[in-house]
Amino acid sequence: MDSETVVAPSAAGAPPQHGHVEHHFEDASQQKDAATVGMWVFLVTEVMFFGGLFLAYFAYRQAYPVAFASASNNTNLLIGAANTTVLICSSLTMALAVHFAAIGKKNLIVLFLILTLLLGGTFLSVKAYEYHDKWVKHEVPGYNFDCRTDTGAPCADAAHTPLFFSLYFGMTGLHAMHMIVGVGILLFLITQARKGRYTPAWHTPVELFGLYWHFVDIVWIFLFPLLYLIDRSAMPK
Amino acid sequence: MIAATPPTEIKKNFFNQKQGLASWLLTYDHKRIAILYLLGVTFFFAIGGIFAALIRLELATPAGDLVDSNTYNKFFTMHGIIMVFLFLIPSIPAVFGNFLIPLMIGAKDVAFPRLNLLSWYIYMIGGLFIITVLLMGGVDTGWTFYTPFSTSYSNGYVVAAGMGIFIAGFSSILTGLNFIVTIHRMRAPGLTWFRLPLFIWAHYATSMIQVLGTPVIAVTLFLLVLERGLHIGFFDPAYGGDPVLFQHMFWFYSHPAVYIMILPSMGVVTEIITTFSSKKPFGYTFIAFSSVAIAVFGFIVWGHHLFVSGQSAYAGMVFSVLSYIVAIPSAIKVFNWTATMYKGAVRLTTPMLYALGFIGLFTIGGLTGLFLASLGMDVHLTDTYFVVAHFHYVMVGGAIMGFLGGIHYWWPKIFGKMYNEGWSKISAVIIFIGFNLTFFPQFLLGYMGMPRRYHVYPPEFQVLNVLSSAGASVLAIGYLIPFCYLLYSLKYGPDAPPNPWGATTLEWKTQSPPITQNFEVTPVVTQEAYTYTTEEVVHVG
Amino acid sequence: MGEKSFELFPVAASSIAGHVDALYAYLVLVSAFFSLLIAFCVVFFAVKYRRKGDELPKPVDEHSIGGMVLEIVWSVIPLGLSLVMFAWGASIFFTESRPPADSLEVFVTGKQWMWKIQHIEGAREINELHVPVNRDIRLTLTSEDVIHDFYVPAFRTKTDVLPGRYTTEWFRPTKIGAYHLFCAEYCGTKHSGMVGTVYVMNEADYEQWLSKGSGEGSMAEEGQSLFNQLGCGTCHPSEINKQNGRCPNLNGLFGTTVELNDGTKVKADEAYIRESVLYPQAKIVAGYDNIMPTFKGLVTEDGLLKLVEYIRSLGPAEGMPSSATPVPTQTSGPQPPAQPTANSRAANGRAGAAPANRAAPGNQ
Amino acid sequence: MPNHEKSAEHHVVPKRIYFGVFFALVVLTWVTTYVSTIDLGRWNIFVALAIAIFKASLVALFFMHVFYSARLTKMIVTAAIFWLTLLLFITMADFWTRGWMGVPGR
Repeated sequence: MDSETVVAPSAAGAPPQHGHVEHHFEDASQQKDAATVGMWVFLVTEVMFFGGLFLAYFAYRQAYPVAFASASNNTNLLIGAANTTVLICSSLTMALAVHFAAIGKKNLIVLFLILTLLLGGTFLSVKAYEYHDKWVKHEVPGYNFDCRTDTGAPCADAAHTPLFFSLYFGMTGLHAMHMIVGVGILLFLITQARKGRYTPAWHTPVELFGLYWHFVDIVWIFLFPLLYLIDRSAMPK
Repeated sequence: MIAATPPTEIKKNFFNQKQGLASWLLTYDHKRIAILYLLGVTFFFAIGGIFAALIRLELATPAGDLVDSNTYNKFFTMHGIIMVFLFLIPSIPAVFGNFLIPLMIGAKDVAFPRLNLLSWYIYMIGGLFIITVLLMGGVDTGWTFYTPFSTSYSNGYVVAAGMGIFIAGFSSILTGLNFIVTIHRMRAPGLTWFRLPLFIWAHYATSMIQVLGTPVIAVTLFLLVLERGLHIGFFDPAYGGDPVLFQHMFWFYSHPAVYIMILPSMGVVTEIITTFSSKKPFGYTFIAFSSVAIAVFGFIVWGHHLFVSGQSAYAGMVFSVLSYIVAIPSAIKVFNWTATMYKGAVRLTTPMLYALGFIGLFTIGGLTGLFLASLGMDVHLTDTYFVVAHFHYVMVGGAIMGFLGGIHYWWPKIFGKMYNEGWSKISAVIIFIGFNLTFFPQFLLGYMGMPRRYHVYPPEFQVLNVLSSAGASVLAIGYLIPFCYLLYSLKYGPDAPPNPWGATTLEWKTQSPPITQNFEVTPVVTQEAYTYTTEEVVHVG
Repeated sequence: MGEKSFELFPVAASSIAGHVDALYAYLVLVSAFFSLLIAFCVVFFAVKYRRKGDELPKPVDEHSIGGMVLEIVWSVIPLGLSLVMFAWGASIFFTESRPPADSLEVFVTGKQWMWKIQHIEGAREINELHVPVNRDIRLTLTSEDVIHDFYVPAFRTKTDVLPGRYTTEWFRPTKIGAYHLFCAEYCGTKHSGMVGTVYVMNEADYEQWLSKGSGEGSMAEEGQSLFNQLGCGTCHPSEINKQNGRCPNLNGLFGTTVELNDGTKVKADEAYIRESVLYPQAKIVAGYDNIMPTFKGLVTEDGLLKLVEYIRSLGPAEGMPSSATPVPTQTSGPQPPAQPTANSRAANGRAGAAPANRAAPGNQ
Repeated sequence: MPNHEKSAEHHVVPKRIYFGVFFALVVLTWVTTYVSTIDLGRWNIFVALAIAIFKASLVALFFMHVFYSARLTKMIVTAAIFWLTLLLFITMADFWTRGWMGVPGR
């Protein structure tokens, strides 16, 4: 179902024999260039994939601003902001892992990949807590859905709030699935890095995975304001 | 009629360099993967064709006397899904693109051979889903899956069909990604962008659409499946969801998808016309850039499918004028092909017949598109048989004529055998006549007002429908003949020389069929494409 | 329509049909010209420049035969011709999009697989639409389930019928007769059975048909009784200009601009009334509290149209004067509608004539 | 193979740039969170999106090295943004202009 499951082989995919140039490439530089361009083109498809969801979000927000504002108020601002920070930290550790791969510090690659893994895991755990919270509060569309404010009153324009929560789960769910795939690839990279497979001359998998991880971060950078922040203040209290 | 090289000892080629089923199913060779795709698309074309035959059979009479309405609806839905997603979209890119792009750019393979094989498996898994749906009882939404019918009212296997298309979509994305990287990074020394064959330009443009558009249909179907499977609402009017939003998202991909089908075909036709006119294509840069222009403009016209659907009238106006702008690059191509023949040395071989047939049918298909882009006209014509006729002229008259032209043009290169020119010319003519007989009456039906997807229709439409059904049977015969003589040629056909047509592109500079590595020595390109010299002249046609 | 078994061109029976046919003629001419031009060139070149022997053609210098000029010519001429198509089509479309002010109102509800039609005076029909000739007819359409499309080929017009929304279609029939009505948007199993007949009658026949009509009262009257039945009047004051402080006064509302409590303004049109009944919290009028309960599930689409019509009848004078249209008052009683003059196919799906449709207004 | 233009992939970005970007991202996250509690009326969404776009640009340019990358990479990124804009804006043009005509459904 998720696109990465399909493409993971390419992400992790560069040559199995490390630094070896495959038969159909002229040289290592061509091989690395091809892998990098391939990864970027793949990220373009990801942009368009999430683009469809963003489109649905904007269209319905335009149509039902009251419902979106009131439903958005039911998300936990503090948790959202904290989790955003966690993800930004993981982006930093990932960038540093790539950095140390490029200058050949084996132990530091492993360290920062593990840190990235832990931060990603933290993000996912918090997300799971939020989902559970929504389930308990009957905020899952289609399953005893009932949007209520903190005071127990029905949300404003409650009839249209399922659209917001459908999009909330659709967007964050797809994002989380990308994270889960990322965590899987991270585990693989860590075992490889421990064996010292990545050298300044050849560390394409780490580099390409970094692109993927940062992309997932960028998606969240947009999801956070759209789902948690917008029109929070505009709600009549 | 063929001055083939005298038979010598069996040469090494990509067929015989490795043997056994496993060597095929685990191959990373782009040429073998192309042949795997050829088997796949031919299989699905046959299935889709059977449904087409059943549809035309039912419509021979105004009453619903062959099957009931529910079954009929499943027929046209399965016909549409299989033909669009499992035949037309992969057909030329995955078969000829795969086989020829590395050969034409002097590379040993595509950039990501493993990914290429994976694409084929993904395609087959997606196809398997669709076949499963078929065996379980089908789906009745139409290939367009409009909500809320598909999400809340259909009694077919919408989730499984949606999943099948979703999966097959990733095959298309990966193929496009592979080609883009290959064309950017794998060209032979000296092969600059403006020395590339126009086939490559067409495939580059196609790949852009595959990469940029397909993810949007994927996410749209993903939401559709979630809504139907988990009852959470994205498009459901009960929650205030907007069915028109679904249509926007659907057509954002599905309109450019038409160009996924037709652009590669245009690439094939360009190659054929230049070869059989023995002349450089007229306006190389215009043909090249018009491919890219079609790919870009193709993305901003989708709203012309929504003129009567509740879209705002102002949006409709913008989409209408943009639709006319995308017509111009297509017109440029047609004029340039025609001008290529001017003062050429024209040989009416079978591929050339298909290419000329393509020009005729695509011209009609494109011009009738102008009718549908005109707002006031479209209000009357949309959702009628006029639309059905129009897109069959483009997709069958265009894409399939290009596919068949390509088969006949590159058959000697792919399989190293020559086929029977007499039979192939007869079948080309039969297909052309049968096609027009099938689909031209549908233009008239459409203007008369016969809506599409009608199982039962008023009796005054019968005469034209009978004509159309009769044409379909001629067309079916036309499609069956090539099966026979092409298969025959595999065993009994004379061996093909490396360059039977006197063509100039790189794939003809290696043996037929090529060796696994494509070229003994990586070719170095020193001149523009399509420089015809006398040593290339071969006595054929 | 049915007498002839074979025809090649549809009858033109509306004021717009002639314009559409003229545009069609232009498009056919342009297409035929270019198709024949290309076909001629292809065949002519194929014969004239047939390859003889091994001679290769001399390379043609594109510049010497004005390659660039040619490219520009064959880009610009088609572009010009197409922009004419665009402008012509757009002007027809905008005419089709703006119903004339004094149109006769008809309300259409599509459901799988039938058309339910209500006339403003109260007559109701299924899969049939009776209209007078040479009057502008404005349809307001909605669907109870999936997307349908109201298509009358003889009028050259169609519009999608969407669930949860109103769409509009108008035409002015110019020729007396019976014409096909098709559902043009695929809507499920019996899509091809969702057909009917539009009867265009002269004014006298039409009034006679109306007088034999089966309606209880006008749509506005039925809307009013539904309004009272649902208890709307207990809060929304019914006397003009009276305010009770809890609910907005609906007199003189229709067509005006309403200010909402978040400061935005919205026009009180059909869609607004519909939304306010079903989703009262979505738009709250400035100065009022969010106290109205939803009537979703309590009112059918037919009933909603009646409520809308009732509120429209309370509307300001500049609104649609449809309710002021001079039409004879309805006689009540379950009489069959005018005898069909159509052939048997028109009866396809005509499961219940008007009497069968005499459900209680609104809720059922 | 003509295009072995030495892409700047081997360019090693100094660590302080990473830390600077990181610091900016964290600060902006809390700024946008704080701003969301102030009612700016219709500007709420624009401010939030402007900050998000700025943050995303930082990630793309420095963490993802687009700033130091080959022209082709920049073109690909531009194409993604361009097509996303097409999808969002052209579709929204429909939603924005509905009701302009004052005729339901037009």
